Amino acid sequence: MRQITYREAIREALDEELANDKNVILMGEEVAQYNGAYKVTQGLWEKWGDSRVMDMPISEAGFIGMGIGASMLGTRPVMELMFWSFAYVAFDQIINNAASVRYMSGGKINCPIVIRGPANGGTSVGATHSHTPENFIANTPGLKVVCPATAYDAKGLMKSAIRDNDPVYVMESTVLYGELGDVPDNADLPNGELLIPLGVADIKREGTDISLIAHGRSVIVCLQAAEILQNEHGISAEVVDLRSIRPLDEETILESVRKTNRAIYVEENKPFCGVGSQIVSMIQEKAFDDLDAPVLRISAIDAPAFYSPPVEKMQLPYASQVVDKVLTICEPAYA
Amino acid sequence: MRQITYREAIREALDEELANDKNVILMGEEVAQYNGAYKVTQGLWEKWGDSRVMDMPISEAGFIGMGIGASMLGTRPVMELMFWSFAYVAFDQIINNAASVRYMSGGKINCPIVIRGPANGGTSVGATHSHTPENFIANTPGLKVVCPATAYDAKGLMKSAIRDNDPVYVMESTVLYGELGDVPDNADLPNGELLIPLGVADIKREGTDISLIAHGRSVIVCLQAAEILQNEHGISAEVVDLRSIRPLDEETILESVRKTNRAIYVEENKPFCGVGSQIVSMIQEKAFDDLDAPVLRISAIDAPAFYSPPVEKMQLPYASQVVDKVLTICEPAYA
Amino acid sequence: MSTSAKTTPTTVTDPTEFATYAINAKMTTEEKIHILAEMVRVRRFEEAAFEQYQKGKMGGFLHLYNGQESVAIGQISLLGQNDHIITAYRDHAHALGVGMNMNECMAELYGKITGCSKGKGGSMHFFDPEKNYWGGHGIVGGQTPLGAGLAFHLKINGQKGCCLCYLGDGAVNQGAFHEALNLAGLMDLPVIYVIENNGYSMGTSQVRSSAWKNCLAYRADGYDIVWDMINGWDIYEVRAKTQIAIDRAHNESRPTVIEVSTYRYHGHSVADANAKKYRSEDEIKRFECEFDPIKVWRDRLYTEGVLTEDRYKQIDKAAKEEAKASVLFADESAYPTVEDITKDVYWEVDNDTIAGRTGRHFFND
Amino acid sequence: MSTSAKTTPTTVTDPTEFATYAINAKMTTEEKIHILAEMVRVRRFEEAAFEQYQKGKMGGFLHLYNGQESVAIGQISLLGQNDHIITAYRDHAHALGVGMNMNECMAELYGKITGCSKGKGGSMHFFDPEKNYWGGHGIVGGQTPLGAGLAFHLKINGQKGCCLCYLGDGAVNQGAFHEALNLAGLMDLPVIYVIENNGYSMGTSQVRSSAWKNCLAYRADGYDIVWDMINGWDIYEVRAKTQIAIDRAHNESRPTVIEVSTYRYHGHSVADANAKKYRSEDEIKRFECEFDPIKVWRDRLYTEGVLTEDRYKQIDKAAKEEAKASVLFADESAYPTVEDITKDVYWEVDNDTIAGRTGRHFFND
Ligand SMILES: Cc1ncc(C[n+]2csc(CCOP(=O)(O)OP(=O)(O)O)c2C)c(N)n1
Ligand SMILES: Cc1ncc(C[n+]2csc(CCOP(=O)(O)OP(=O)(O)O)c2C)c(N)n1
Ligand SMILES: [Mg+2]
Ligand SMILES: [Mg+2]
Repeated sequence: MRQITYREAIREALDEELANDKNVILMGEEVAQYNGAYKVTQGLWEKWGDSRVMDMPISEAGFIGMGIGASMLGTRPVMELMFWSFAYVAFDQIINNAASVRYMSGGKINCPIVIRGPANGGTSVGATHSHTPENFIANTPGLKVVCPATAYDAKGLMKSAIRDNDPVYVMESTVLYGELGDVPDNADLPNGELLIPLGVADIKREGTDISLIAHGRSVIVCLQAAEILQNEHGISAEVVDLRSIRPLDEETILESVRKTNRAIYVEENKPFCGVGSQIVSMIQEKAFDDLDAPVLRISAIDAPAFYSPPVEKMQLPYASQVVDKVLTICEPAYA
Repeated sequence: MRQITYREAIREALDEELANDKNVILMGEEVAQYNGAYKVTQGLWEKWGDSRVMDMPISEAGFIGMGIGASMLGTRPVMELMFWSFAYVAFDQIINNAASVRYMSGGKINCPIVIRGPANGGTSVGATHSHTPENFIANTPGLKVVCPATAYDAKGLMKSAIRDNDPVYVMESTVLYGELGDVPDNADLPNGELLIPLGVADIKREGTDISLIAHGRSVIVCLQAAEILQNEHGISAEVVDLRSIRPLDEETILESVRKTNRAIYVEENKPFCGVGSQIVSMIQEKAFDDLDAPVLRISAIDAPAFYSPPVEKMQLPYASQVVDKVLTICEPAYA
Repeated sequence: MSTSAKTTPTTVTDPTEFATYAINAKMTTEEKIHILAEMVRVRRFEEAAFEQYQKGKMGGFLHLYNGQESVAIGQISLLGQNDHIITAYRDHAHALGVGMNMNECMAELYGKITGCSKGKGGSMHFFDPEKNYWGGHGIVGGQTPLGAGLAFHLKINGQKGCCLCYLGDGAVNQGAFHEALNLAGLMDLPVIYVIENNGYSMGTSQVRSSAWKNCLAYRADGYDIVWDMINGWDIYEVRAKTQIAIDRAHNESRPTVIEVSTYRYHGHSVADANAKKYRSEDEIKRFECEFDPIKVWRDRLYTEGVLTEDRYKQIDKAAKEEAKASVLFADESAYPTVEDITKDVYWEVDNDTIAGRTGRHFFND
Repeated sequence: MSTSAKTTPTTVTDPTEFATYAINAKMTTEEKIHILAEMVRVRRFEEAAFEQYQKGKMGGFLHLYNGQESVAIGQISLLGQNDHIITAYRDHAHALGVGMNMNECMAELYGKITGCSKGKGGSMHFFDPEKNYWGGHGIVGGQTPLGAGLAFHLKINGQKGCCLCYLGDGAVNQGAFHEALNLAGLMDLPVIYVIENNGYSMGTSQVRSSAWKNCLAYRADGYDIVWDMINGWDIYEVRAKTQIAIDRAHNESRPTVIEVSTYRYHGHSVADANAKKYRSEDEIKRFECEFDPIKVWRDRLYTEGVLTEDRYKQIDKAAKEEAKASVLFADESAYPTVEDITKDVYWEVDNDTIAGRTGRHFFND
């Protein structure tokens, strides 16, 4: 299959949706003439022009609020946050206006917006620039949140997010932007395009002994760990990628756990009330009798993000850490 | 013992700490001349004057950021958010500056601030005014969060919060402000004052059959439920009040669960990644073999806060709901 | 106008002069009387709401508009098909002004399912998008970027229209407003920010909450946005000066910031126990006597000879009856049910689409 | 000054005139040379950092100050014991200017434990509170309320001092800045906001990011705050006009907003691949040739006859050596360890107090 980067996959999704619906516009800091701080939107301003791809001043509350307001009349803005960390200066617009306006109007208004951008650590940009607010967003009824881990998912989920009539917040990863992945040509697809529904998890690797459940870049870490577990310990790990955190595919998670009877959640989120806490608490409630061991978690080490490159690497989940954790609850086939 | 309201208890704490340390100042919208939107600060401006109790414009990011800046030089601002819901317009200051400045400076700076105000639903003020962000705050390393459920705790925790050298965010409840509780006169206390350390949970009622764990007003709901469970079903429920969410007293929680072997978390937080999810996931991990049933949760019904008074009451945890949930995992002694 | 503010009107405000502006000169008698009737409707609605609130029929807050009627009603009288409005939580007058009926508004205050927001919004959150009314917003200043967004939609779709976005004198100190001003100035948005300056944000007078020069609207100057001041009690002035801003929006796609001097008689909300503490009884009286917008307009129509006392009584009676009927309607309406709680959260779920049925959207249990 | 901005200086900027201002007239030769030396130190440090960054010795961003040296160095030369400074992420010059040594700064860029923030902050987060330097802040505009807070502390403690709070031309569009301006104006805070206008926020020129009249600093007028513009490449002008603001802060406890025209030679950060796309090579060259602050000042000191070429070479050599030594120091320093991750989060934990030992503070496992 054709291979493109995660970055290109998102760009294709944006480009196709700009073509698909004239109400779709892209907005954000440096997304147009500069081609995007992380080059996700490269070439789109040139192709679509000022009326569809717009640079914004450094006023996240202002332009996101503006996008929300415009969406109430039918515009479908796809708004880039250069980093999701900057969401906090716009948090009232993001958490209050976008999430509540439909509800408080008794369903008279809807808010078909997308906010997208990277939400990850691991690039040594320090505490204020390394937030992963997927748990805050997913806590908020009215919002949807999606965290693609591969180019394929990034494209398919982004397109669905843009077509969705509710606010969908897509959290990407600067660490993944350059990663290649299989993404079919539209010509090779039965429907001529790649759409992945929100709310469907994906088994990224099948296994029988333990479920490694994750979202975002941690999925990649789990896949690496699964490889080591298989090769070095004879443990067959299943890797479940949530892809979409809200809506959530609980069934796929539970099915996996019912099969493996053991699970670990892996995430870059901070531990206290991170996404993992929700998934773990759900699993123990709904698969209590299927569990042979407590469901464990690996999250970022619980401190603001460390700048120092080699130390920050250790602050976030890594494969051998996952392997070690698995070994605390799984019998290795060979040791 | 002397009975005062939760509101008065907080006021006493503020008053005593204003007396105790001249660096302590109160800031907020309407806290001075108006006596506070909820009258918590009544009389304090009259007593302490403009230099200690200060009204602020409707600029939460501005004045909270100002308080953080002043705290770096040694001022100890106690800042009122008229509602914690308004934290979102100041979220960058609250989550980034206050939580990270110590870390990013390698420990050279500290930030001894308190932000306090009500964080609760149940008063029919609609979705934008009914947020309970204790999970967001507790997710954030560098911050501390406290949710008192009684007048006694409110006073003792508030005083400790103000003396603490880290940012402590105190979440009160407008519903509890008028509730009376036993609060000793300082004269009757061995040390002459009431200080409750952060990070110590409180068994509000002892029991043997199930642990009802909660924070904030839900503690009161659990106490009501425990009474019904005892009287009508012969079930002895232990009620564990976290009081402080971060730092957290895990030992007291685990001890209770090891005794009762069953637990339910009750909270006004929304369910997805609410505080309950963290506690439940912690319990199943650390007391896995002690559990006779999955640890369950009761949270607010998962939607923005409903305005309509009678409906909103049903959106938040209530005693009979807790009772019903308990009965799904406990055998009643008599039915 | 408010005693506590240093503001002075920018122009000599001779009402007879404003009466000669085209937009006013061409008014028919019925149009003039309609404006009066609308103001009276608002007043009677608020009074009825106040009464029922005192009886415990409502929850939460109730922010009344009494004293400010000429602002919303005068301005709304100018709006056309592509003109939109959005405001803060003191939103009943704007709702009634755009043509919402008292029943749905009163029922909303009661939290009934027949309310304009199905009981989900309450006093602060009235909406009627079909009438170009986008709420009713509770977070101070939070609606100001939304207003820019409504204007932005008009602009990028080539519609000749504008958005009137209201905010209070206290709200000017929210950062979001300034971000919105910069966007409006930079992107040439047809938005009109109307600062309803009633002299106080809760218990805080303008001098205690804001630093300013000339007036609050003058902050717009820093963004190269045209600004103006209006004596809000005078319908002719409100209409004349607002029309200039509307024309600017329609014809030049340029924003305006208008500061309207006005006054609220009630406390910040009905529960404001201090309503008479932070300002004198005299001050309130003076406004009620000299600047009550309904009286001022009624008397002008008397003077102009287009209104009779009988007609006024009729108008007043009709408004009272409409208000009374709305109380009855609200009293008799049903409350929403627990099942309604998870409706109106997600469009896709409400519309039972495939997306709405895929994955879990709600997380209790 | 920047070609893309409509701004024009507020006064005729005859440098000889600014030289006669008391604060400049009384400068000793050594003081003048010290300023030059500091600017050269900054330039050489940035160059060394750039070189090491290219070699992959650092992570994340590196925002260089080349071209802007006269702003931080000129202003810091005026500060006394109770004067504080705080800035954004382009913070190396301010750090060196207050007297931090290159070793701790370079080591911080490397993420070494010997760095000024123990490797936790990186390029954007230098701090030295003992030298009244409060960072180094990465969120655009986020430092502006903190700056008001430093000034607020001085004020309520009766200390005669001020806070210089820096921000960029793009940062003026963050709401927090406006909230801070209102607080500063309302509460009479001795804070000086210095807009370092280098014409661009990343790839966006001033005309594309801001709506304004006269200049960006003029927005202060709406808050009744005195504002001024400075040609930033001229040390005499920087000092003369900044001193007026400092005096205002010290003597009247009133804020000032100063806009300084300046220019950055490098891209937004070192990783800015477009650095030469959104502005012409010619534009960059012109600034380097005509307005380079080091050259301008050096040549002035030549003209004044207080500096010899030899002395300049000596200064330059010393700066280069200091920079080189700092690279060595950073290279040889150790990285922090995993155990360091949970240090410096809570004061109470770090100081092993009872509060720090009560309850769980960290939640892995
Ligand atoms: C961000 C935020 N902060 C505080 C409040 C509480 N609050 C509601 S209304 C109000 C006063 C607003 O005054 P003003 O803008 O003058 O409008 P008015 O009430 O006079 O119409 C305050 C402080 C809020 N709703 N939102
Ligand atoms: C709230 C926020 N939004 C966006 C960014 C990303 N960002 C960092 S610097 C910058 C440009 C700032 O330009 P300016 O204020 O002119 O300062 P300069 O870089 O020119 O010194 C942007 C957009 C950020 N750090 N914080
Ligand atoms: Mg007001
Ligand atoms: Mg700049």
